[in-house]
Amino acid sequence: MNLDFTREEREFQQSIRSWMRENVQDDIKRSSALGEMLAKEQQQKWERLLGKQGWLALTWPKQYGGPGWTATQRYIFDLERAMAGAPPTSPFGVSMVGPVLYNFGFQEQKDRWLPGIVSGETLWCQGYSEPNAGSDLASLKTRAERKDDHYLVNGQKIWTTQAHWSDMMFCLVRTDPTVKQQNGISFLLIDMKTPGIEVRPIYSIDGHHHLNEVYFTDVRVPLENLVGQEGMGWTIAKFLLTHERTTIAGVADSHHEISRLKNAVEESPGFLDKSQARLRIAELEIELMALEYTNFRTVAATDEGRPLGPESSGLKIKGTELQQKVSQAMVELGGMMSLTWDNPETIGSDIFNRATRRYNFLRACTIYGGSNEIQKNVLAKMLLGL
Amino acid sequence: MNLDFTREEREFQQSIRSWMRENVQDDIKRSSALGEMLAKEQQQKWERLLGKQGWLALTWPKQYGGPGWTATQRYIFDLERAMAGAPPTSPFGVSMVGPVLYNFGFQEQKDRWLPGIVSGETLWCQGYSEPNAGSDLASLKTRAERKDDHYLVNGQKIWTTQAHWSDMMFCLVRTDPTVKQQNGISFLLIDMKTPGIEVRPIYSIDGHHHLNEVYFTDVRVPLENLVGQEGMGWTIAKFLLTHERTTIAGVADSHHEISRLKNAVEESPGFLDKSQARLRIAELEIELMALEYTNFRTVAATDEGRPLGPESSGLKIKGTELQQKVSQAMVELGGMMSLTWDNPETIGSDIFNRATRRYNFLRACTIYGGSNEIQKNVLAKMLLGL
Amino acid sequence: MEFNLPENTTLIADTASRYLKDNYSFDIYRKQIEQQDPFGASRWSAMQELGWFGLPFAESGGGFGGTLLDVAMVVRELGAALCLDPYVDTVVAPGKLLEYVGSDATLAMLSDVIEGRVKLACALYDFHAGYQVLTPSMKLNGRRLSGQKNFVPDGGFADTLLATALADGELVVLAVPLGICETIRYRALDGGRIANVLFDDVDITDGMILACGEKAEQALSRLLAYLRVLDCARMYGAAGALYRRTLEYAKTRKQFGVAIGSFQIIQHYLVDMFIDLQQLESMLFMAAVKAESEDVSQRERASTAAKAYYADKAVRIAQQAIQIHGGIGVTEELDIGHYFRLITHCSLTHGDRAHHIKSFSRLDEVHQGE
Amino acid sequence: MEFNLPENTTLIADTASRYLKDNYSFDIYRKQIEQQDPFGASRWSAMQELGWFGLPFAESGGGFGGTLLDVAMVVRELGAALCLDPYVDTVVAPGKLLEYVGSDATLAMLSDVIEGRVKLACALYDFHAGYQVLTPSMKLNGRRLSGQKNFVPDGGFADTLLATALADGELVVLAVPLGICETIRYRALDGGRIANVLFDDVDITDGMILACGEKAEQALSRLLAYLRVLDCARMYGAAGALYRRTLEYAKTRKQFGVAIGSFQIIQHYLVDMFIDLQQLESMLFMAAVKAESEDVSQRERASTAAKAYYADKAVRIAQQAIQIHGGIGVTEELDIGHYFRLITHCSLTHGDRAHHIKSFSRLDEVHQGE
Repeated sequence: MNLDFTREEREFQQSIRSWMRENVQDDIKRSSALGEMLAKEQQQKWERLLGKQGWLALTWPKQYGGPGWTATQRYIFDLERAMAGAPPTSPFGVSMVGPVLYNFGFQEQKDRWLPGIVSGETLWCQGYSEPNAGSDLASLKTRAERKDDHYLVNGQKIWTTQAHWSDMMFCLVRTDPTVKQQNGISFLLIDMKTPGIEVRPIYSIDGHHHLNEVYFTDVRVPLENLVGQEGMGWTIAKFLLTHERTTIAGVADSHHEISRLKNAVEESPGFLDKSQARLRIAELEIELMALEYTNFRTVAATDEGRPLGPESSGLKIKGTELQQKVSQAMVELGGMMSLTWDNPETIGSDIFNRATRRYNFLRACTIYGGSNEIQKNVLAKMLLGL
Repeated sequence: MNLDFTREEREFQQSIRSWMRENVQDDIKRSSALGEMLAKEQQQKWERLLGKQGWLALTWPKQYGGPGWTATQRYIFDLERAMAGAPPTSPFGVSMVGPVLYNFGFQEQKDRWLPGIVSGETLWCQGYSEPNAGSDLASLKTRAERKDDHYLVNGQKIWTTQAHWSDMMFCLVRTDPTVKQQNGISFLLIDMKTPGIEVRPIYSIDGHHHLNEVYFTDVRVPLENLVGQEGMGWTIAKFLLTHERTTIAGVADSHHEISRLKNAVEESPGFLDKSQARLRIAELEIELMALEYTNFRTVAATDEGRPLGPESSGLKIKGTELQQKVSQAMVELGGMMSLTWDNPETIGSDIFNRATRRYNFLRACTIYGGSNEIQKNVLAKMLLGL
Repeated sequence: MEFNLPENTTLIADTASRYLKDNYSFDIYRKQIEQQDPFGASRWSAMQELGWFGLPFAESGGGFGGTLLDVAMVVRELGAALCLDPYVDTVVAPGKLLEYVGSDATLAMLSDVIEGRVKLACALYDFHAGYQVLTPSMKLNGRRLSGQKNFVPDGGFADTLLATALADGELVVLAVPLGICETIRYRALDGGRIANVLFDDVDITDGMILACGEKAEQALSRLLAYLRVLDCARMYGAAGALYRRTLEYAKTRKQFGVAIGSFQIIQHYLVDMFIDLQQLESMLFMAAVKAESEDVSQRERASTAAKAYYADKAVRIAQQAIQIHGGIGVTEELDIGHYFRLITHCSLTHGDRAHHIKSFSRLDEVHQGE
Repeated sequence: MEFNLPENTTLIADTASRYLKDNYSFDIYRKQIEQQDPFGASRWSAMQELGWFGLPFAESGGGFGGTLLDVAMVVRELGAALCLDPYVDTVVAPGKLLEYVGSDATLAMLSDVIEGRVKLACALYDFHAGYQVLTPSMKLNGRRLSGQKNFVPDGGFADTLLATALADGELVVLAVPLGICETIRYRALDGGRIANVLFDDVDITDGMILACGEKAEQALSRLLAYLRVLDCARMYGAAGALYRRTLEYAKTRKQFGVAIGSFQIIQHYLVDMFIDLQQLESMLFMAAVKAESEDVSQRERASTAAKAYYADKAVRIAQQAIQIHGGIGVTEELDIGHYFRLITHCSLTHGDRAHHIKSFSRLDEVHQGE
């Protein structure tokens, strides 16, 4: 057992760190230090830069544009990325539709869509949830009727993150309403510029616009935008759930958040009971350690080609709970400084002044991607052999 | 709204306090200060003393031997009792079978059994749980077959608190196995000296003997020991669940425990981080305040003759959780001093030296009397109108 | 002991509830949080007509002699309605401070408050001193006032501040016209208006000094106990609204073909919310009754305990309300997330949980019932 | 990075597991906790034959050069088997202390330990100093030793203590024959044997002083990091056993006509236990690898974090195991309650949660991976 990085890995880490130091732009660093969301232009500029390096589609096979890194290297990259104050990349292209395409897509589909993801040119969004199909995805209703040379799509998606930024959506639609719930679902790629699509913003309680409703009225989608066969949508969706993501636990970003919190406390104007605050931070750091080393085991298992067990649900649950705890600590340790919302100038500490934005937004992290309750149900079935 | 005791109530409090000061024996005080269980003789001596005062069957109507106190007075009595270091009285006679008898019993039964309860002479135990009928009481199997002049009882009870001390047991038995689960159950009084009864001890993880298994082999119980009608057992059991108990939340005893904890910390040999320990105790005290004032509302409602709502389940849940938290704090603040089990002399602090006994035993308090999970199920049904 | 709301208090609460139902709504709230101007003249005069301006104050000073419990029930309803009208910050808080100081000058100002002739706000905090209100960082040197006040909840329209400062280490309370200070207004977490005020060597005249030394400290101590309880009242209103909405949602929202309230885990979440809400209500009543006590240790014990408890349990209820609602709970569209912000906000005003636990741990224990 | 147990370690763990399965049982445990005499000569020599006596120690000193991870896997199995044989307290702990001091004299004593010729125990604590091991309350004045040691886990049979004292403010480690002290033996929470030892102006000869000053402090610091990890290992074994038993119970125990594992609330309890157990395992591996580091800050960081985490999560697992078992879980009849006591016990040895959180909060952060 060797829990330290190897010499090669440390060298890799150094090279990534230097690169980050030189390439993460100041505006991004500033936003990150304050815990702010980036504008579309900032985010896309950053992703294109990574794309140019070949560092965007990290988990992909080399033949499709992946860097050929081990899971450990990907973890190191993510850590250095986060600690350098750079944002996580959007998962919809690189972690979701990409792997679907190279696993289930026809050659033409791969040729057409993968390069745009690898380079950061094409922005994707995920059309899964519907007003009455959130955690219970199998009951989705958005209908894709097969016509001669296209599908005619009608219906509505909701909670569509960054739909307003996106060029493309991958989407679960019902192609056959006559069969059992899961069976009639297909996986469709939709160009967001197609007539009949309306994107309406949903503002979140952090005051920002991340989410959308997307309405489809007689939207014509070419038949060749179907991935796999009709009715395979459920299989593909399940495949994605088990697809490896070294970042599911949010370890790197929690490191970054705890380091922001420490800075804020140490540089606080002084009325804080700092030794008291440090105890609370110590508890968070220790929880992060437990999460981090559990994550390492997943990473190591991936590098050794071992299959992932139920740990990954655990990582998601613990990881999101920790993100919430850290953000709550940031709000509470900020005291009154956290009361501010749109103050034009710093009052004591910028970090604390913005703390509730992230805290508010992160209430969603135990909900989306399958609520933690659903994750526990699934895990319980595995444990109990139900 | 007046949350202070009235002048009369304060005078009552003073009189109880003086009485306690003079009448709680030193050996009892000593045990109580250490958080130890009393021996049968100590416990019964204490209850007889209360009986002599007419202070045992506190909730009973005057005609049956109650003191005619208000719920507030009963609360005050309980508080002063606990703070004086005296033990709670056994609930089986005064809080359980007594009210059943004067509500459901025939005159002969009342005449025969109530005086012994009021005086503290007769000790009772409760025969409800069975090996396969714990939280799911309706599935109990102990059989009482009606013969000419007696019931023939066969079966087994378990978790029978103080059965080895008791003169009598009140017992749920199945008199009719042919009808639906709840319907065939009857409420029977059994003399523990009847041939065919075997009491076997169950030792708890506090190292003490509180609990028992009770085996019935062809035990003959006179027909006149049936309370109410055959098949009424379930109705009576449910009646008891809603029967008022001002002490269900354990407020008085938690006050006593927290004050023991404070003493232990303040008098601790010195290595404790006392300001840190005080913060933890402050949190417990604040929780106790919330519980106490919620309990006061129940007490006040009782005094005004208003019916109890779902609050009482809440009191049981919060009250038991708090007892566990206090006992855990006592163990943890004791540090190594809590490591001791049967040390013949004090090591630093007697209170800490004995802390794990109570902590261990109290793991049961969220289980017995309907586990907290069952309580929540019941409460949920009421809230959701299921 | 008697735990019922007095008839009169119930009447006040019912009236407040009806008034808000008729005159306030989530739509109005949503417009209000976007506006600089906090609210129209109509609701200001409505408040006055309802008698709220006089409610918190002794009859001898021209008020209606309402108890803290009366005021708390009004504030509870404001919280339940998500109403941002700055009743507490611009009427109750400055008015009580004036009343507690109790000089001729302050009682005269108080009657202006009751008549609605002035718009005041309390400026008690700055980010250096934090919750340590007795040692503000602003300094009064002779007649020159220098420093800043932050987190001043002036509702966006106060004209005079009741501000604290230290003069030779002694606490003073001053009434300073906002016109002579540099003021930056912005939105607070709960959507209300809040200000930073810079005092750049401002000239102080005799009349501006309202109280100093022990008198000022005592008034402030009493005020804070009072305000902590109102924080709790507002949170209670919001937490109750969240509980009712969440219970209703659990009954009607379907997933996997059944109401989500049929899942045991959701049931237990709801039960936990219900039980905590019960205890929160008890704490509110307790604190409202005791925080007006003449006995400082009773005041402190009750109000710090209540606030610490609320900052834990009301916050938890708000978090669970969102979790049970799922995605819809984190949107601006629905009131759930706004109640959530309100509760977070109130958990941080006039002392947060850590602050109050610490204060409480330093109080001497008073044996209950003595 | 490589997270597999080395083949050799797996072999050691498997052997330990098999040995305990064949030679230990809940029945033996129950007899053992009632006896003054801790265990027969047969299991003592079995330990030696298994190579456990030499395992923790460097080959240069006559040991088998096992890592802390190797030893932790043995201790994990002891915990899982609820085995009270005092391997850690009478072999590992004193042996490592002798090794860490590393003088000719202590290495000679160590070889006696490895050969099973002496029975030692460490006496590091007294109730005055608590977890502050560097400042024991016992004093060495010239050649006279006065004071007491408490919580000495001597397994009921040690003949010599490695005890700490202060001589003119300087830490000393002494080897004192128990024969010259007043000793009171009793049972500890986990059922093991523990002692109070009174040193009433005891004569100390030259040979008894093993180390002093910085040397003693360093040896103690290394020892404690090592022992914290073994506390975790023992708790992990117990928590794992509790989880497996509880899962099995949930599958088979019926209530209301169905297995209790079919209730969603029980399912979520089990999932929480499972997830925490995963994280506990990661922490154990992490701490076992890092707590032998030459770098004191790595050692302290890893071992204090692990112990603090265990004192929270392993304790919680033990509590939930009882809750799910219901009444049967709090009886002496079933092993559940005994594992519960074992875990509580280990959460308090060599620093409790509060102590370690505080220590951790005072360490400088080491950026992961550097």
